[in-house]
Amino acid sequence: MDRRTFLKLAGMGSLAFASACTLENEKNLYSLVRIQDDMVSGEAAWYASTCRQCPAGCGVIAKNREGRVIKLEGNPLHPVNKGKLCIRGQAAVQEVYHPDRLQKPLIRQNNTWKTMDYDEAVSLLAQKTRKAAARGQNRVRMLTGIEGDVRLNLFQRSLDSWGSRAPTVFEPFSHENLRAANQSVFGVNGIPSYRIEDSDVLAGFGADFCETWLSPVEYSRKFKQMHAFAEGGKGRFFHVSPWRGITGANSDAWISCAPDTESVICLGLIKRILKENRAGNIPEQAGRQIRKIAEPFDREKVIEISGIEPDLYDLLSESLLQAKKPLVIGTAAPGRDLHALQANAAVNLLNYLLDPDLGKIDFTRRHRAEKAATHAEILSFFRDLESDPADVVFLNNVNPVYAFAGQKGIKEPLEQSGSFVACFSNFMDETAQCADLVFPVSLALESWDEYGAYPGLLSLCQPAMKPLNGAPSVTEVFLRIAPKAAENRETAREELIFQVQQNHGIDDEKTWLDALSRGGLFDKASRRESGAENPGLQDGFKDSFSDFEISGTEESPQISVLPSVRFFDGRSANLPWVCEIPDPVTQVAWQSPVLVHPATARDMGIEDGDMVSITSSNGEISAPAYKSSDIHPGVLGLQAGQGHTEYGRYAKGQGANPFALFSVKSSPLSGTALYETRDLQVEAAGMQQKLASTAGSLDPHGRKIALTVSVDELLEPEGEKKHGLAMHDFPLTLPLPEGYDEQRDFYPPHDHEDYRWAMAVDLDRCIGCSACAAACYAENNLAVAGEEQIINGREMSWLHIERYWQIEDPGKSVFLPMLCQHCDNAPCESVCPVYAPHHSKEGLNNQIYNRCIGTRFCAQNCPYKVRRFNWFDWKWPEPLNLQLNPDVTVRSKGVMEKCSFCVQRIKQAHGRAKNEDRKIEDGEVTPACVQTCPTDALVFGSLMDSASRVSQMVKDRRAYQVMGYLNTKPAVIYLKKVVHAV
Amino acid sequence: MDSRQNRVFGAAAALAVLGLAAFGANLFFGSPEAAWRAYLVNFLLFSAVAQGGLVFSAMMNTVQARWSSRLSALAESFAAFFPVSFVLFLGLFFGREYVFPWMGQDLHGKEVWLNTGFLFSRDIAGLLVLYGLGFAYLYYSLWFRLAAGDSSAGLQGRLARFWEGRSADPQKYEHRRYVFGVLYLLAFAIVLSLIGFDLVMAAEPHWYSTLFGAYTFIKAIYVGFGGLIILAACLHASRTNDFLLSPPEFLDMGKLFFAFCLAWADFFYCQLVVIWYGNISEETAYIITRTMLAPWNRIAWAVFIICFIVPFLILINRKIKTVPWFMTVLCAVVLVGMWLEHYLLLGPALGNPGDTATLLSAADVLMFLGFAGLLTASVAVYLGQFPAVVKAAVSGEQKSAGGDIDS
Amino acid sequence: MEKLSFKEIDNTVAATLDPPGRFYWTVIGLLFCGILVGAFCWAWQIMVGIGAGGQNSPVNWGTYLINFVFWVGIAHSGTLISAILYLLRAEWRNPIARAAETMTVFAVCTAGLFPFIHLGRVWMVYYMLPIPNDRTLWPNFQSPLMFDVVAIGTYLIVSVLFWYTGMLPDLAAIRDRASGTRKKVFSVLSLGWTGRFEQWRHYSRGYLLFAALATPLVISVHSVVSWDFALGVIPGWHTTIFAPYFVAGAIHSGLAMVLTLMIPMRRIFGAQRIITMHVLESVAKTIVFTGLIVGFAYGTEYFIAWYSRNSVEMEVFTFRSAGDFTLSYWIMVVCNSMVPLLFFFRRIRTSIVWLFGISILVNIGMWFERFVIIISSVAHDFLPNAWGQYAPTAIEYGIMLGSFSLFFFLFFLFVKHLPAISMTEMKELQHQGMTHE
Amino acid sequence: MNSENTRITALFEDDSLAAEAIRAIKNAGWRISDVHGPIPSHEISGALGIKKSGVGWFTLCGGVIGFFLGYFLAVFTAARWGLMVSGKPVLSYIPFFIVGFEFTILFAVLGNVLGLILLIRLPAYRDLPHIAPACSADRFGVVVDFGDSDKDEARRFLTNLGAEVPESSDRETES
Repeated sequence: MDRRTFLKLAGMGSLAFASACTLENEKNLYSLVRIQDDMVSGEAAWYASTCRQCPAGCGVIAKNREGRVIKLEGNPLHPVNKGKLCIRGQAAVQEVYHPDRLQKPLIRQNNTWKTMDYDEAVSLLAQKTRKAAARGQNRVRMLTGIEGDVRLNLFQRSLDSWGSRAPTVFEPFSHENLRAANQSVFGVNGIPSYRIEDSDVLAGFGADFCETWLSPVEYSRKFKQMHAFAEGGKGRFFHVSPWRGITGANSDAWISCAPDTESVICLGLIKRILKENRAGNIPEQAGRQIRKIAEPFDREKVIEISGIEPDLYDLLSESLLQAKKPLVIGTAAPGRDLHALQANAAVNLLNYLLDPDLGKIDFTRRHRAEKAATHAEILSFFRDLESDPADVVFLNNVNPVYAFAGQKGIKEPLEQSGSFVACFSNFMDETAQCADLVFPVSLALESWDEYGAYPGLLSLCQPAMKPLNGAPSVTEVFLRIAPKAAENRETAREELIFQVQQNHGIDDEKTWLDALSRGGLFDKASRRESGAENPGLQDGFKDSFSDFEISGTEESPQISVLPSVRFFDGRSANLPWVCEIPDPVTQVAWQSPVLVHPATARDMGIEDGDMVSITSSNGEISAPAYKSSDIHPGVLGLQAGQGHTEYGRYAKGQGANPFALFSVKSSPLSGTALYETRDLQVEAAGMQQKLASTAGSLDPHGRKIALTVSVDELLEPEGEKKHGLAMHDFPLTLPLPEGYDEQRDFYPPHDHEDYRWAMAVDLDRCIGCSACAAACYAENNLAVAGEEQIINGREMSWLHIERYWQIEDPGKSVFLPMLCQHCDNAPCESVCPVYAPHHSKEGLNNQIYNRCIGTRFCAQNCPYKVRRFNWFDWKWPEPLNLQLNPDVTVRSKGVMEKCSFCVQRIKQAHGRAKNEDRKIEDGEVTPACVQTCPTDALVFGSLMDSASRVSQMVKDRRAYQVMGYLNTKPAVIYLKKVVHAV
Repeated sequence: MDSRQNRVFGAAAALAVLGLAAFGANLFFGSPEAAWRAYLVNFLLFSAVAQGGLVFSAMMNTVQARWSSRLSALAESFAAFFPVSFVLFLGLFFGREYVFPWMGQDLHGKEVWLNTGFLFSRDIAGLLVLYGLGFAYLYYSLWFRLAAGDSSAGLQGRLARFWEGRSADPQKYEHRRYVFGVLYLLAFAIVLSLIGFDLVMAAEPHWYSTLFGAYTFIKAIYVGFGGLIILAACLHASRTNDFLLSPPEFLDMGKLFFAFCLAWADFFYCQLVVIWYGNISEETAYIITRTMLAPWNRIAWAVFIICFIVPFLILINRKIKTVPWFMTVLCAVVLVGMWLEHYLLLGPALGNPGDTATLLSAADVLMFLGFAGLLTASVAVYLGQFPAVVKAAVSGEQKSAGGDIDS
Repeated sequence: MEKLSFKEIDNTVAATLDPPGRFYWTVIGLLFCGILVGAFCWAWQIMVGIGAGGQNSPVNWGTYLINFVFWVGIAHSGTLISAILYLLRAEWRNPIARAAETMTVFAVCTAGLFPFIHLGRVWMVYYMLPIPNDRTLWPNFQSPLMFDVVAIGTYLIVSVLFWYTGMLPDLAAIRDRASGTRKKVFSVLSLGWTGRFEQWRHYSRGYLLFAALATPLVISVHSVVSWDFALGVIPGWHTTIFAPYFVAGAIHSGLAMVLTLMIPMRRIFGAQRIITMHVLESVAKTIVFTGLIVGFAYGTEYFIAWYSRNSVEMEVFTFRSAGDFTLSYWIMVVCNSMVPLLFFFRRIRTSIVWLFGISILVNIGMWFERFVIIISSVAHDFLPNAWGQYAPTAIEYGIMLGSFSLFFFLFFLFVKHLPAISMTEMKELQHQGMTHE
Repeated sequence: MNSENTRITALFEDDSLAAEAIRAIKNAGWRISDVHGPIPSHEISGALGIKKSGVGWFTLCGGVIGFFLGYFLAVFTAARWGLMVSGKPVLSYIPFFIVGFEFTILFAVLGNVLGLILLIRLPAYRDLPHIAPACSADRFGVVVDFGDSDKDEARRFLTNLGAEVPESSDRETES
């Protein structure tokens, strides 16, 4: 663990004692009267916790300043995310301070909401449940999102004590197809984890592991372990899917296929493997069965059905055959039906054939997502509710009304049936709207809890600050309303400790506090039980392929729900940063446009921004069109997560909700849900909507901006250094004295004091997930401009993920993080009449807000267009302002701002170093963006320290400077993306 | 007087031959680079003097200035160099490997513009147009200058007799003179820009500066006026003819010279400051080699001082402009300065780089004198053919009502 | 030119100072309302922030700087006419010199407002002045904007002094014809000028020097303005030809504005015998000249962009002529470099209607030239991902209206209250004429 | 001079007339105290033998001072903090020239104006009442001093020279 992590951990305290005494102080700001135990004013305290934005369960450490959490970072010790976070994890903190977060329980009385105290609410619930329990079996039902074991147990015990069934766990992205496939092929009803990092050829059939699939941060990291250029090579990754998405953009070849034909392609591959007897040794008769299934799918047929590029198909099959350590991962994305199941089953078979003992699939380390019930079960839950209304229905942190927007029979039972619906939710979302009691509970950052991403992993949540709305945690609520279950434990903490002692064998205070301060028990879990036998092929697998009908390419347009790295299943859609940061692929913020293939658009006669209305028998949505070559012709793609009708000011009315088009029915086969969009109609609505796009052209116009290099080139010996003057050939001019050349520089070289801060960006590692951007918003108090102002071209992002597609050569698509380059010859500086921007002694391009008078000349003259002007006084609706980082100025209207390399962190490091009378060490300063990058694409350090990682990377022959021919000598040095000559 | 003319002519011709000898010697026994470089430089400089000289007349005619008609008469004599200049340009063809360093380089698309065939055809066309218009203007201008019924020998006489034949209406001639004057000025601006781009700027193919064309023709006017002053002053001084200029004429001429000295400096600074401030390698390298780094930086300073500082400080003074001999010296110095300036622009690209010996050699000086001789000779011939020009200039009596000098 | 006795000249000019009628005051009133509109818009913008305008990233500069450059351009003809043509002894300048100078003074004032309007934090503008302060913070004299401060400041001071000095003898003349309060006022204004030859001796020398100094100044000022752009690295801005090109353009627009103002003025004041057709014709000829220079510059820019083979440069210029701003671009080309060529025809340059119409067109064209240069370059500069769009908002139009109102307001006030035609110089002109013919 | 002394302003239509008159008067040994006119005139200045004005020196000084002041200001302010911008040298003389230049012009002009004020001695309202208004319009006025005795003779003399001599124009000089 590097030094900084250690320091941070040393800083990590626990509120164990502080929060024991629950005295109310509103807003719970640090007051001089009473300092909490481990709080020093001006010093950050870090509390380890677990991110609950999605079922992945990454470890976080929360930065607490003066009593409030102002920033989340990944917990470096946590096995899942190893210190990294995704965009949603970074934005999670906004949930706490959300202006629309409910402050008190709301009870519905003749269709108006009345607030009530928490105690009233609790006693009301207690009394309702008591009555219900008295009235017999199953009078209390519960639908909950995935929780940690502690809560699930508690819920179960409580419901038990009321003589009711166990709670149903609902996740919109239930990955049930995957489970079903695993069940039928391997007899494992669960979701194993995949050792992507161990493979050399990876074929994905739509699994969007860079966006939402199972555990994005984890898999992004592992993906880059196999796919980043290292000692002379890099793995290959093929993405077979009707749409490209971030994951596809990171593949060596995106193989566009007609929707619902992944299984066909997969079977085609199986057929070929069997034909060439390349399969590992598998039981004779299994082989025969498989052969039988794959029989119909010879090359031509596959190509004809799926409409994929023949040579790409061959490439894929070749590479898989050549591969030493091939791995295939299944399909994903919500709103898929039987085909998804079959695709996953076929994928399993393929994996089995390629490697019969499934060495790269870890069946012991199973994702917690598997706990989710199938949608079929969810439907029956509501059907029961309709047929036989319960007395009390608990909804914990779920939003089925949104997730099943197109489905009849979800809303109604909640509203009409006589049952008393209590909804534990911090926001008035679509589901809460139907409840009788909306009960805000403390969020993960405010409460005692536990969430293990996989079995045997203890990952704790602890209050990193007191509940902003003074709400109890849902645990506490249940402890109080279900005394039998509580066994006279009163606080969530007691419950937690009790269960942890039982299940994780923590017996002494020390281990406990240690675990608490580190965020959990990790070493134990990361050791996977040896000798755990991997399951083999089950007989049942055939069933998946009975009644196998091929849809293939259809004429009628199809709608696909695309996974969104920003909104997940829609629960993040209310977080301003998530909305403000544009989607990395479309570069559109705040809106969810319909992706249309240019050809399709031409046929439909629509242009970018034309409203497209999509109607199915279940519902209608309309969204602006966005022409993109990243989607299969004939398919319309719409990202999941937006189109809320409630859920706070930032979510309400933004974008469209594709789920509104679907209805679900459970399939006769293996109980997986079937999604239907019957009689789908798509037409141009004739209206216009300006796209809130933050990007101009996606073509680099050959300006030496986002460069790629092929592996083969890199294997050849390096040619002599460039020395030309113009765009076609220019040298790397480091922002150091040696970067100056009297032949080409009017200005004499200049030295720096001890440090010359610089950043290296390895484009080969950047996957474009935009987590860095979010981290920057959080760390530097960036303003949220809002949809309208983004349309006016006034986004405020200091760090922007730019995407440069080479249409003719998709393999060369590059995500390029663009931030202030801190040039040595920064064009922005000298044009300022008042020295507001100038060159610091350590090479930073300082921007002095107080001095700036807003001539905007610097922004005009910046070739990288990274400067942002405060066109207005931006607003932070209360209490969002409580999140602001006290170490960073909030800029007023009329001043220019831009990336500062997180100068506040540099200054801190200076302070530390000074106290300890030493120089700042390499890696001691990490700007927010660098800290959070899941794939370590960003490295920060001083160029004057020749040992620093930056200095090392700069020596890499891939190193170049964006538009280096301008001779601005940027301090952000990019490393060319390495591509396979496809 | 004719004898005198001849003497001048003879001397000039001798110089020319000397220069030619130097050229040949250098070409065959010395370094051909240097020889051709000198050829190009002097061609550019003295063509510029001639072209710029005629500009004076055309300009004054266009703005209908009254005070300058006698000087205009002299200015027109420079047109006599046009044919020579044209031939000299054709001569460049034989030295193309030396004067076009970009030949055989990878030009990254520039080859569409930079290829000898196209270059010569367009520049030849340009020069033809320019000189053609020049002569057309001269023709109509002479009509006003030559007294009718002149029976003297030479072109003057023939023209006069030719005009005798036809009844001309001054209005029409006036108008044509005006039109051709304007056209000449336009052609001057465009063609000299072209020459500047093709023969000077392109010597470093990667480099470009939008102002360079304008810079070239401003420079041409500057040296042209210099040459005119020298000519006028010499005639004024020489006792053998009765050509005399009034102090105000010298004064105004001096003022104009001063003005274009400033303009030249301004155009130089306009390029320097922009490129200095941008510091884009593509642009800076050119300037740096020529102004900041040895050996050329010395020449740069020399040029700056000779062509700007000195004239500036001197010409601020009002009186000095009316001292013919002094102005002659000053203008001569400036001409030499401009000669150096051409070396500065072309040297690094043409000479074999770095080797200081190729900066300047005796041969260069001789060739300078040689070309100077050519120019003088042509002018002498012209004045010999049109004695009336000088005479008319004295009497100031002419056909058109434009003769009076305000003072 | 026909002869006028000194008396006639005095009478004609003095006539312009007769008490104005109702019409005059209505116009003044309307213009004042225009100023108020502008003022309100500005106040509003200061309140909510620059966002009230249409600027954005990447187009951080909008109509404010366009108008700034436009007005500075207008300001140039004055000094040109009164100084450069004075040195060149072009007689046709004398009748319009005074009006042109006045135009200069007021145009500079109007132009001077726009940098303030443009600023994000105008209340901090004093940071740009070299005021000694205890933190020893000084402005950055490497910044083109500081060059502006110095140059425009100088230009304002100089042109005001030049203007007033030139007016002295006329003020005295008015004084001697006038009576009552006007006499008193003009006595003070004319500083007791008596036309004593001792005075003339210094005066004419001083005036000559004034002209000699104003000439390089006027050239430097617009060069400096051009360097606001040319010193940047932005394609379409960073080009060496800008300084001379802007100067020519400035004079171009300035002369056009002179025509636009003189033609109605001579009509209203019946000064046809002073501001003769010959004068207007000469202005028209000069416009042809400047128009040609401007056209030459357009051409060169294009050629070099093409010649350079630098894809960034080429992109900008294709974008200008065929991109989102195509219309404005062709307006600029046609109005500035083509329409003026019509003045080659005597019939056109001697027809009041044509003169007036074309002068208006050139003014429009020159406004759009600034629009094209300032907007289109940054809208499509180096980073394709940052390419953007720009359209002015109502606020910006309001402020623009205000600026035009302000200019004409001041000018109209002037023509009725001070000698709008230089009597002295007219007399000198006549006097020369007499001695010459 | 003695107390009975008359001062007559003779008005001429044309400066050449006035010039001749001036010479004549001089020859006649009378003292010309002053000449007024609506415009400057070479002839008259010639007749009066007026030399070139020295205002140019003020201008020159102003210019020189301005040039160095401008450079000094730029250098001084840049040197105070020595902030580096765009990698340009803190004292970058090439752009500083612009400041120097503008200051040159500014101070040259100020010098020029100062010179005029000092030399012409403006503002001066003292002798306003005494001058003939016509001199600012269309007449050249030559003011001549006479001994009181030969007043009428002078009047005749002047009228012969083509001058109009308004009654009003002769007045007693108090001394």
